[in-house]
Amino acid sequence: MSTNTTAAAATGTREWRSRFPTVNYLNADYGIWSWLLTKDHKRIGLLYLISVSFFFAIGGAYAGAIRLELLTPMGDLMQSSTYNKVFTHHGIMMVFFFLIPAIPGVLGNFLIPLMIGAKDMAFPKINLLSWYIFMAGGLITFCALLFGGVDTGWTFYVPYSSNFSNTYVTLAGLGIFINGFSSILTGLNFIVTTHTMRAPGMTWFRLPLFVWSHYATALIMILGTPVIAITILLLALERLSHVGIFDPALGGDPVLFQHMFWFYSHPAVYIMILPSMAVISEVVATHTRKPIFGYSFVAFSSLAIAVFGFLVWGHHLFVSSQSVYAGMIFSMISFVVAIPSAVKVFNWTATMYKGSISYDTPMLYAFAFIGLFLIGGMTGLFLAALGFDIHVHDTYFVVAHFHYVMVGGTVMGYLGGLHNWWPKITGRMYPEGWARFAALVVFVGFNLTFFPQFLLGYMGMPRRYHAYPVGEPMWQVLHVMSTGGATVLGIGLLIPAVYFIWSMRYGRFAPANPWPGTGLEWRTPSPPPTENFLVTPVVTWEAYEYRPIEELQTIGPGEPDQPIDGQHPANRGTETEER
Amino acid sequence: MSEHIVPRTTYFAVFGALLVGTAITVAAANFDFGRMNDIVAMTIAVTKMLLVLLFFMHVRYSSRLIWVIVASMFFWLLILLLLTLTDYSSRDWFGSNVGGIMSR
Amino acid sequence: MSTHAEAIEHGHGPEAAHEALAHHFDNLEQQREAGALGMWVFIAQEVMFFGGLFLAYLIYRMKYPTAFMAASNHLNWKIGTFNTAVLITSSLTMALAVWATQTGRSRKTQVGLMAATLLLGFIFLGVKAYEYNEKYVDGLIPIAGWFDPVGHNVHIPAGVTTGQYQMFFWLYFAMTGLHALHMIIGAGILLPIMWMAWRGRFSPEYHSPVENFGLYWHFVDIIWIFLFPLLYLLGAHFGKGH
Amino acid sequence: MQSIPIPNISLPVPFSPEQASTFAPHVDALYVYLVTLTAFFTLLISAAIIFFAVKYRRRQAAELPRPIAGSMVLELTWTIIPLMIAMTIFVWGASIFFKAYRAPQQAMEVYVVGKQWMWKFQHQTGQREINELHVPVGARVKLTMTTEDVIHSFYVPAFRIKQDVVPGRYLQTWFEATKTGKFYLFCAEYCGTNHSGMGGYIYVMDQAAYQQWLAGGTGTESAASQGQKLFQQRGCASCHQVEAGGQQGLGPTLYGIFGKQQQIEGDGAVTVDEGYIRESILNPQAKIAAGFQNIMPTFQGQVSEEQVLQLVAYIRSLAPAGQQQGGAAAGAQTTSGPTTGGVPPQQQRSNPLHPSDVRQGNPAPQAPPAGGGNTGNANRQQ
Repeated sequence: MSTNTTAAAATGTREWRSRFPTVNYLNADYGIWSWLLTKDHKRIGLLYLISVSFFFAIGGAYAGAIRLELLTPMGDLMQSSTYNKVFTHHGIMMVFFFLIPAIPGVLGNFLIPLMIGAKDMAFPKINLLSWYIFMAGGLITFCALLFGGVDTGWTFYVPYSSNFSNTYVTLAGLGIFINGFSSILTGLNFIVTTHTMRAPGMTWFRLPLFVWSHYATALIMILGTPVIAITILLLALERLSHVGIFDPALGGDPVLFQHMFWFYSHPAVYIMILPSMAVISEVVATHTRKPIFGYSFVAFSSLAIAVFGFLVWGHHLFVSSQSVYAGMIFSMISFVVAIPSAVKVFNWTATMYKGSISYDTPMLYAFAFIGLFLIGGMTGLFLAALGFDIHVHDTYFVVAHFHYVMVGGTVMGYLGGLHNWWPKITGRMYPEGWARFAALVVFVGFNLTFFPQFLLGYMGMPRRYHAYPVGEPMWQVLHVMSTGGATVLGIGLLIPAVYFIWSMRYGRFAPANPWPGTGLEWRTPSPPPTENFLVTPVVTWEAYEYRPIEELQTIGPGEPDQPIDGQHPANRGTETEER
Repeated sequence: MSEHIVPRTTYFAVFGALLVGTAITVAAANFDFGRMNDIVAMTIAVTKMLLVLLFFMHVRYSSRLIWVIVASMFFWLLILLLLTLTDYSSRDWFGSNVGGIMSR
Repeated sequence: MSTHAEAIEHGHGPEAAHEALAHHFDNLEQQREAGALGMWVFIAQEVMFFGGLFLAYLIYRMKYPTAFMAASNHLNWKIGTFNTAVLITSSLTMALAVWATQTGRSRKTQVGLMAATLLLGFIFLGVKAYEYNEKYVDGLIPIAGWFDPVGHNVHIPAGVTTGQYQMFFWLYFAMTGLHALHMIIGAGILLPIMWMAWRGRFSPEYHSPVENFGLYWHFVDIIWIFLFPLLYLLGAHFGKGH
Repeated sequence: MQSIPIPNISLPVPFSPEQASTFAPHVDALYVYLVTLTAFFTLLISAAIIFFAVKYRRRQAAELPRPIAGSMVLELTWTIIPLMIAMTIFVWGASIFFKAYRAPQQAMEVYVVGKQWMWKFQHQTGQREINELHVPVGARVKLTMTTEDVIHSFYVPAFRIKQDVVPGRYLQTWFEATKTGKFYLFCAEYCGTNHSGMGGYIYVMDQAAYQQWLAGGTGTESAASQGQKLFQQRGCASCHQVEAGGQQGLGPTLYGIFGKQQQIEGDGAVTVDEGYIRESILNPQAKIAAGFQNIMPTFQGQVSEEQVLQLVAYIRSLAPAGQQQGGAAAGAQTTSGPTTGGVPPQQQRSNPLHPSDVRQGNPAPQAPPAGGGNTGNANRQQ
């Protein structure tokens, strides 16, 4: 219509406002305090988005430093004490302040009330409190890093962390301890919300699988996090009183710390991956227009992962002097816990059969997730095999394995989810072409970074090494490949950061249901009004029940979406500016 | 679901039982039952806990969901304790030294 | 468990306008249920939090049974019994306070019962402080450089190392200290609830804060029910044999 | 477990370290199995996804596929088959693990002490080494390990063995080298500043070269005789009898005590093994032999972990010939004599990782010049 951007935007806005209620959660209130004191789960989700992005950037910068150092075997970029801090900071930032809160904090907070048809979380104030606790924990830890850092590794193994390290272990531990309560409160809110706030007709088996997965995540947060909290508290007390229950001088056993640490930290891996599986279930259903194959199996596999995930922590202790028999028990259950994950992968694949598969960016990330998570999961079986683990324990094989799960799984799911719900969150479309390109770059960069590390690990390169033997040229070749891949991956991650920010101002306006999806979140305007739905929704359909688009009701006033007109959703927005 | 109001007499009865339980556990501690010491003490403590849970905390009158939560917290606590014990109790089984000797 | 569906059946009625009803709930029943469920989930979290300490206790107790028995003998079981009775009584008064709000008794009764709970809680903490001081006098504070029972004429029997002794007291202070911290936090929460009760906020329709605080207080009581035999009574018969 | 034949593969596997121990072919065989499985499933799923993505791509914007709810048969199939495959991996992995952890009765014993940031070795024959270990090919070598400070992990990729060492405990691992050569030794558990520098080499030598190497040390004493000296110096002999049939002193007679059951005060009995001896030296009050007073002072802080191991070796040697536990199969005799050339290990730098980073430090105080060991240039930073 108009060629002038501003005018076009204005026209678009006007047209958009004519179709949808003018007030949404983003423009309901203005000013910094309307954000910092908000009790709206959607705004809290955005607060999390900003803060986890910040911590992710810091963690990513440390990762870059690690990769640069390992370009050469000599350890000549930084001193070993610096390097030790760098990998510790990378781990702490990524694990505690990105991977654990990312999807639950951002997408879980934003979507769960929308998906179940509630006005908000059950405890909006506690929800806000959990963000403040998260920020307090994050900033305290960040201060510890700024003041001089921590060099214990993110695992804080005693007695190094208690009696030997003279870095800021207590302060960083305090930050992580505080952050734990954020996780607990988030989990508490998810559980209570899912139980008590569902809309009329929203039975358990009509819930989107996203909610099931987050429910399972919340179980782990509630039952696991307190154990690491007490463990870190005991470690801090041991540092303060110079003596403690893990101290061999009193007859204490350092391995007890490892038990208590991994009791949380292994299930924590499922805190990181289950929400990502939640996203993938939604994305696969939406972008194949089919109900998830074997809904109840996928739903219960989440709960099975949450329960069995608590029984396997000892597989981190196979060479730690744990009893051989305990090792056998933990090993066997570790193989069992792999099965629910495998069931999910098979079901997602089966969902695509005879589907209507789109190549939109969220689906590209779902493809990437399934493939990479499969490799990550299968190499987990390698590590759960007792005799094999003796060789690869604490080597780059482990590093590659958990990056395939954490980056290939969690980060891919997070990016896929962000793209999938970006139109809902901001009311704007992201640029599809750039997004597909970035997804490809991320995929290539990721594999180039982490696949060589499997080979390095099997060849015997231990993890957390600042330098490696000069007499092994192949090791350096693989490290150089890995660093090259990390560069590509870093660029691939910067592209979405740029276009997401760009799209908030310049992106095309998104319709209520761009893909289209069947969940309740797609039946309210984009962005949603403050209390989510203009009238309380009554659910009369099953999960993922695809119908012709005309039959998809929108909740409350406002027209249903336009019929699909053969255009790509990104071009289907109401804003019609020519670019 | 309307809430159940527990009569005052129940509270007093439970209170009495808790005091008696305390007296018994103190009395029992002065006798040496050998390996049974802990079992006796823990049985009494668990009984007292159940009284508090069921009556003071109204679990007896609560929904099934609350029962599930109470059951699962004990289940998870047992996972933590028992699976860790599998390590500590079987360290000496495999040969005399391998897998670790505790000393000091 | 009620969902919105039932909520709608129950009707919004006059109670929907209750001043204590938050905007995002349909009715007080849903709100009460969410609150109670939240408290129980929180208690589950607390169980695991203390669970870590109980685990450490269990492991070292199994490894050093004699040392733990001997060290336990330095705790005064009479004081411990007294404190147990105090805490159980405070649980009773709290249960009665919940009952008083449920049945709509006068605010004097409500506040009186809560004040009794608070007072008993402070008595417990006072006794605890006295015990801690006793340990200080005997050089049993398990901090490096402070722990010196031998220098304070505390007899350590054969077959026990001072390290193992120190381990017991480390766990004793960690467990009872964390328990006491929960009581102090509880007292801090009880005060505003008493204020609300004094203002007449609670009624048979709305008394969630009292009820949920009651759950918390009873939970703290349960922790003590376990700490008492594990820490105080462990060595009661041990002293007699020697 | 031992009755199950554990598959092995002796062909070189790409991207793997040399196979230099009896475990290595077993681990590699499992590796090949696992890689095959992973490749199969990854290709299967990827092929399915690509095939579906192409065949069922969205052709019309409004198309609406027929919903498929699921299939119990398929669900059970892809639950049970992967579970069975996973169990094969479990059994296979566990059988290798058992083999690796069942230390042989007859083996050459070496004591290992980890310390920030070096590995100290002590042969039964007295040779001491830092960051280097010389062993004969084809002999079973049992390592009894501990650490003076934090947790370390003894890792030899070519042998496919790894064992954490934990302060306050003795842990054991063993290997049988199948190839002569020089193999990396790493510390695999993060242990502080110079973690990546805490490594060295295992030299596997044929019998002749090994005997030459053993003879190469000057003035080496067996661990037991070093322990005997310590025993005298520390005045242990004033309370503990060390000869058969002598009169009981204030402490238990140590002759022939190793490996026996010892009644202790209170209830029960303990086996007198390395751990119990160590505990009795460092924490004598912990388990007092029945019938004795609690009068022995602690030697905590007065003897190093290495010296404790020497005392252990001495007490083990106090038994009628032929009954000594374990027995050093290879080269049990005390060797001393002039240097006869042979392998000149002094030329080998102990730190393979970053020659540029080697700092000249003081000689390790507890490591006098011993046979073949690198002594002075240990990469010490304290």
